[in-house]
Amino acid sequence: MHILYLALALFLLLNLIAGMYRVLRGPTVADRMLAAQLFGTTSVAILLLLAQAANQPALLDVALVFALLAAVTAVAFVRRAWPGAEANHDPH
Amino acid sequence: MIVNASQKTDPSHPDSSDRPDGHRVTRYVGSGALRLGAFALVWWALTGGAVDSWLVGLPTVLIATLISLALVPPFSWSLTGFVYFLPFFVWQSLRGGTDVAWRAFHPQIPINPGIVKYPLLLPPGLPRVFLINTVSLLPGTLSAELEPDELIVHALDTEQNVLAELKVVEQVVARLFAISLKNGERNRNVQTN
Amino acid sequence: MLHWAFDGLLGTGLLWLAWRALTTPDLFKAIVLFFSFGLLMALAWVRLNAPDVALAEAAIGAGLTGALLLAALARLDTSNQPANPVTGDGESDLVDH
Amino acid sequence: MTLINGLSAVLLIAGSVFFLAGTLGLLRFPDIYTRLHALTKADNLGLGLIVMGLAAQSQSWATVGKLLLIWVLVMFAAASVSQLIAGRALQRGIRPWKR
Repeated sequence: MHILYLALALFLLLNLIAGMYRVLRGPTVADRMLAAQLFGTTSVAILLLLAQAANQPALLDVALVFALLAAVTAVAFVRRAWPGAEANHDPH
Repeated sequence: MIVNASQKTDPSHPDSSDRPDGHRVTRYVGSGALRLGAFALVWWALTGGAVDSWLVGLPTVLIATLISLALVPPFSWSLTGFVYFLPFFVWQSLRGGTDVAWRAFHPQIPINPGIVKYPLLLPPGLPRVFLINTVSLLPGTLSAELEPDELIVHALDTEQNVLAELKVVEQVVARLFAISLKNGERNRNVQTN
Repeated sequence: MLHWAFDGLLGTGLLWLAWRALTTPDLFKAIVLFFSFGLLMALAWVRLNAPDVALAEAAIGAGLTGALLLAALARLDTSNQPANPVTGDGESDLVDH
Repeated sequence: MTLINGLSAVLLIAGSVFFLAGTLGLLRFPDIYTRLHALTKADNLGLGLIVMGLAAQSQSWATVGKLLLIWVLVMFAAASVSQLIAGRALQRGIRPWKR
């Protein structure tokens, strides 16, 4: 099982690095942000696998923080760095 | 303690009318107790059941309950609706995941995306927010924007019957929040006719 | 063996990301690269058996600094446009235009 | 025990396949809306399967609770964030890709 956890963690890390292509190529800023969001989810999964492989439950807390902060960054992006077009405000 | 809490977060004074206010207090107490239990469960999971942690945990859970009551006032929901919703949601997200994965793996990328407008029957507020988040996780649909009376959905495959699926989802969410949509539908028809 | 592969990939990725984040001319791209760098760095701390440092890196390095940099970038953009003077209240200024 | 191990291994591998699908979708799909589809659905399902695979192995109920909490948080964050991004993209007039 140990080998499986590590192999899957490696596989997910490869996924993450492949997704880096979208950060570099864009084309829109939202695409880059989206890729960063994907990294957040993928690293949560990697952390869960590493926590199980190393038998370190403390890593689950790190995963929890990852899950929370990916959302914070994305909201900061939409509210601050990517404002709506003219004469548009939030419909909420 | 809980009764105090509900009175504190209650914005109106108890001098208006007697019966609705008493009703409101029981609502606050009931949902406060429920949320207290839920937050206690979360704290227990976070700390791994350590006994000492409750010294900090008890006040934290209480404050979290008070804040949640202040931010989201009690709403009606039904247990059977919830029991019905969970397997529906799990099954649909399984379908949604496999659907999008199949399209991503397919050499030709068989997608036919487009914007679909769905006339909403659900009342505004929490049920709609919940519907939006649910729709985004379901097969082939992604809620994009909420207009006053309709939901703008991006569909991955417009050839599928997206509207019918959305109708089912809306019914399930309505059942979760103990709302009957038939009523709303009739009202709507009266308005549009 | 798998450990070596994982760590090697992580280290190479970190160096590459750091290089790209420093050299890219597009500020927004640089911020996203920095954000990804923070995520990978936290993973590296985990691999170094320091989950507490990883926690701090995830919270401060990846999360908060990323959000702050995005906010800073937004202010830079508005101050570049002479029509929209910075009023001090960045949020309403940005969202309602 | 071996049965649980096998089940958990299957769940973990299936989860990783969905992560691969999410990455492929991110790289191959033509516009931001379709990429959001891949991101929210495939990744959440992948994480869910991995969470379940690990929960089947875990020793204590508290760990299971924490795993589920992480999943629910990620799912909620992904759903709201995708809605925010899609809504803002529509507002800014980014046209959805048509076949």
